[in-house]
Amino acid sequence: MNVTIIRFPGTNCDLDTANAVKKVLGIEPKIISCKENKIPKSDLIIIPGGFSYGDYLRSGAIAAREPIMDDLELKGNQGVYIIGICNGFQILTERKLLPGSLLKNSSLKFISKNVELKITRNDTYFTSKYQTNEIVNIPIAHHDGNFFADQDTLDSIEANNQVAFRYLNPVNGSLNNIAGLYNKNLNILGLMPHPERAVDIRTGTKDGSRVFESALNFYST
Amino acid sequence: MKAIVYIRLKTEVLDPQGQAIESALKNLGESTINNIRQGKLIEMDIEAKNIKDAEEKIEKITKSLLANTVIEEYSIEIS
Amino acid sequence: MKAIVYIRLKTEVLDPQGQAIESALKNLGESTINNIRQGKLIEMDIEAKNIKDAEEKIEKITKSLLANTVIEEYSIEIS
Amino acid sequence: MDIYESHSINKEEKELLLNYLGRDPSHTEIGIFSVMWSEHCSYKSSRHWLKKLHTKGKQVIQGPGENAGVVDIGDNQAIIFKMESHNHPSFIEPYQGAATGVGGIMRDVFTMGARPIALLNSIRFGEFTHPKTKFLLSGVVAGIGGYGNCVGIPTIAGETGFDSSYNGNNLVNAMCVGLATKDKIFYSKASGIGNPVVYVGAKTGRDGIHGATMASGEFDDESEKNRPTVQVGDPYAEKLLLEACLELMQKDAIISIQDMGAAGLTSSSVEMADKGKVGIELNLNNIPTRQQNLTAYEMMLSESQERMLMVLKPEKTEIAKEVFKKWGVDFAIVGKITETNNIVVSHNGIIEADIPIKFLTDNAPMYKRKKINKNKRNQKSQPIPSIKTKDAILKLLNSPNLCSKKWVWEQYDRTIMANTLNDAGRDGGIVRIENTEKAIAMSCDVNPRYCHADAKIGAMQAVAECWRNIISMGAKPLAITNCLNFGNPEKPEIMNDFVETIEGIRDASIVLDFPVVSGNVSLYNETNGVAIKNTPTIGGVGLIESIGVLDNFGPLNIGDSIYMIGKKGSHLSCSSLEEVCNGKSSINPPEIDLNQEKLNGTGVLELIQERIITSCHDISDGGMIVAICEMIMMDNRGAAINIVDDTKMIGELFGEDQSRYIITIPPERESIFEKKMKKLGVKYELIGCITSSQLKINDSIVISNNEIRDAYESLIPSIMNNRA
Ligand SMILES: Nc1ncnc2c1ncn2[C@@H]1O[C@H](COP(=O)(O)OP(=O)(O)O)[C@@H](O)[C@H]1O
Ligand SMILES: [Mg+2]
Repeated sequence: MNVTIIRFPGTNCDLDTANAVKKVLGIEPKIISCKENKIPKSDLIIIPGGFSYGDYLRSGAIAAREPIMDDLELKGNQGVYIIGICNGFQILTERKLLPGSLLKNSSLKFISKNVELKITRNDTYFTSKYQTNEIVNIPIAHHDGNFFADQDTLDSIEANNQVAFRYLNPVNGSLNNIAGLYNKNLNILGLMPHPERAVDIRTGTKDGSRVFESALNFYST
Repeated sequence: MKAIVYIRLKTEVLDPQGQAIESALKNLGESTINNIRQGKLIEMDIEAKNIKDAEEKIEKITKSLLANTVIEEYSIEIS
Repeated sequence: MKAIVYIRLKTEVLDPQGQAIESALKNLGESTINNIRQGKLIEMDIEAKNIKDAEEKIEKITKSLLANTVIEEYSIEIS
Repeated sequence: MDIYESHSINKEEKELLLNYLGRDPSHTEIGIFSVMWSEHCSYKSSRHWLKKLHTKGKQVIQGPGENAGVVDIGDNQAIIFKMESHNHPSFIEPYQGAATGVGGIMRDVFTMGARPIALLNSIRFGEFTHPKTKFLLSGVVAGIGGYGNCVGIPTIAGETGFDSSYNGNNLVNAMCVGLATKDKIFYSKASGIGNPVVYVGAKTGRDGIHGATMASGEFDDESEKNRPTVQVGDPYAEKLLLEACLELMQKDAIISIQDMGAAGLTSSSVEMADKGKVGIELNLNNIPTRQQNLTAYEMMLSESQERMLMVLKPEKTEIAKEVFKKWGVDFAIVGKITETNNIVVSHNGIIEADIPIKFLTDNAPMYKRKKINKNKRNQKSQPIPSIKTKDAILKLLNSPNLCSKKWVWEQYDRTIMANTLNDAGRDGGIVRIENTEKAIAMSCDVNPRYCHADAKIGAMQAVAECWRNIISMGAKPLAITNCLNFGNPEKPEIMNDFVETIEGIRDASIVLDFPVVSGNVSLYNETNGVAIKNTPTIGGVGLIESIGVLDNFGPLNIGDSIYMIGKKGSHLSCSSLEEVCNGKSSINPPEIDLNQEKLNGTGVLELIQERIITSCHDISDGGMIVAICEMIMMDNRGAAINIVDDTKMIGELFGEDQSRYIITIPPERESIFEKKMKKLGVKYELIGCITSSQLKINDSIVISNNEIRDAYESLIPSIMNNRA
């Protein structure tokens, strides 16, 4: 399985994500710079967390307009699997590969803590190793994770069953407690929590591993 | 030429910053101020043949980068 | 009445946001735009007897809360 | 006011300067002298005394004098760390002041070749009720988080305190800890005549050219707004600078490297040249600038952030340039190393400054200021008002200094890098070293109440508390950094306290083998003649050789016995109880026996390493009962405590006697434990056991978990959420 991680200037979870992939899947992912023209052939592409371009203007806005994102969009449309974590999620919404937008947390403060999440469905590429309705514990660390979409968009997200994770309790003002989201085709996932920081019980929780294991599971079967 | 782009959250988008300012003012005893909303302004120098040309250019970069039209609306001023 | 407070960083204060936007535009091939600076605007409804009264009130809350006069300057518009 | 005075150069210093030069200095030269001879750069009041610190040990690779201290952690790895104050800037502009404080200390660490792995901070504000406190607290916390979170370094521990003495001077002390390869450490000593001097990082603007060092007749024509004294931090630029520097450090191109901190280009170039006993020549026309028409004076004094100066191997300049280009960071050759022993600055073809370096460094003024020992001790302790024990416990937990600081640390990214092993709210922070079994434990500590009462004892206690916190996490304490925050050193009683503080730190670090490897001094923390309480913040690091020992260590198990290590509590004067109940505290802190401290701590560490005990917490502010409450709240458990002699209850619960810990042990290991403690000669006492919920003392006092939690957690949110 080929995993590619895209690094933008200001990305800071690239190494953590690579380590998690290595630890959980035993696969050496490829980290590429957003200045490359093309994304190598990949089974899974990850846009990791961080502050791409300082998160200036709006989180993820500048990164979403990088030329490499044309190739990502193309691959996304072809069905390649893509995960955007935290800033990666913001980049994907700014690129409109996922609906809605991530506003400032309603507290207006950065929030760093472990949160409980509910797995909405386990029939996707990213969640087959979880149970539907299972509650898991994964850290968040963001300033702009307050999911917003207009009513029509929100209705269609719900109607299409595109919500991947919901916060069990409200944390940042997200509509419908949305913590993670699929595109309509279910090959693109964006999520605010950091599964790559939850792959070793010594750091508090291992509940994030299964995002990666699910992907591998799908690949090998 | 100078250009300013004013960017505001769409009315239906909640503005927690505006709300926070409003409640801070209420705490300070200021109750005659309401409906506070916070937006951005982006100023720049632009080289262009004429105002129209400049306007077009600014419109283009605003749509493609400066504003996120899912949540924001904008207006442009050139001088 | 409606009031808008425009808040800008003082000219010589570093504006990392403006810089980042400028270099993003350069990367997108837009080289005729320079000296980008980002500021804020805060809009509100205000009840006041007259414009002067409103202006005084806004000035007061701007100084005490809305603007950080150590690094920012502001202007007020009432309509 | 003449130009010297306006640059804070006093009459004697002016004479000295003129004598050295034998001519009138240029304006730029006056600027250079003023910053290099400032307290901040020259340590003129403290230099003499700092030499007395204990700085040696077999773990020490580099003590004070470099950008940061370096300790050995085996396997060709080293930990590089330092703490620095940014008090004044954060009082003027809390967000940016705190943010740039974090940025500055990070550069001190990565300039030596270390990748930062953790941040800590010690922050202090005025009374809770003071009108500025909320504003300062929220700005400082957002600024610390805003910078560290963006660069991507976890902020894992610290302390937050409140006291009226900080009403006019809040403190922001930031600490950074980095990991380096032992044989790839970079120093600031310049060498190689003719080698290029290279500037990298953000462009230079007029930031931070301080009013006090510049106001003068000829400069008044520029308007005030052109001279922002506040630097704005750009953590994004820092992240790129960090990655670019670390990448270049792999390429054997750097001879010496130094961040531009206080006094920017001036102090970095002077220090590099001074260390190498060489001269340096700068051509300011090559400095990347943000604005046009910066004068030589402005460029030399600018404190724009996110910049570094390096001396490179000439043949590697192109390689270096490529690295910085790749990361989008400015790179400019701005001068060269010379054999003159002078700093020579030219701009537009004019020599703006030409000064023998030693005049700015070794020969800078140094004062052995007058000190008077005003013995404040031995005031009678005040009677503790009669208050029900239960109310006292809840009142303490709900007091500004002892309450939960969750509101603060939830704004700091603590999990980035995915190596943080314990969550905030414990004794300090622990991060694992990637790809090893090792971990580093860290803590920052000081109790200004004790330091105010007795500078020397307070300083010893600060070192000891830090040591204890590191032990409580299962780590072997290695070394410390410090930030000595004091009032005006020209006041003899403050100078006296400063000197006693140094003696206290020295004594404690000798006995505990906990040497000082870096630090910082911040004086003149005074407003309208009111000085802050002495605040010598101590930041320590310790090593956990094998994280396996922590596997069943930490969370409380129901049924485990609770023991106290050390002697029974009784010392109530100068305690939190006194302060919280009486509104003030007496000037009589608990004594500390450093040898006892060492014995108890070493014993506890063995208990953890041999996996005999299941959890540990040190006893500090608030005494034994506060420590127990903190432990049970963390894991949502209860405790049943027995105090045999009811009449001694208050002293045992709230006494702040030193060198003590609370530990828990499964009953079946009690006998091994007791045998071990007897053999070591460590005092201990069984005080109760862990239960499923509520705190019970002698069956007569019962406090529910909700009451405890509410008291502990509600205070800061209730005040802070009440604002924009
Ligand atoms: N400014 C801060 N930054 C990070 N963590 C903090 C801060 N203030 C307090 N904490 C955390 O809160 C906990 C309690 O702090 P404190 O009472 O000072 O601990 P102790 O008395 O054990 O040294 C510790 O885990 C500490 O790291
Ligand atoms: Mg402690």
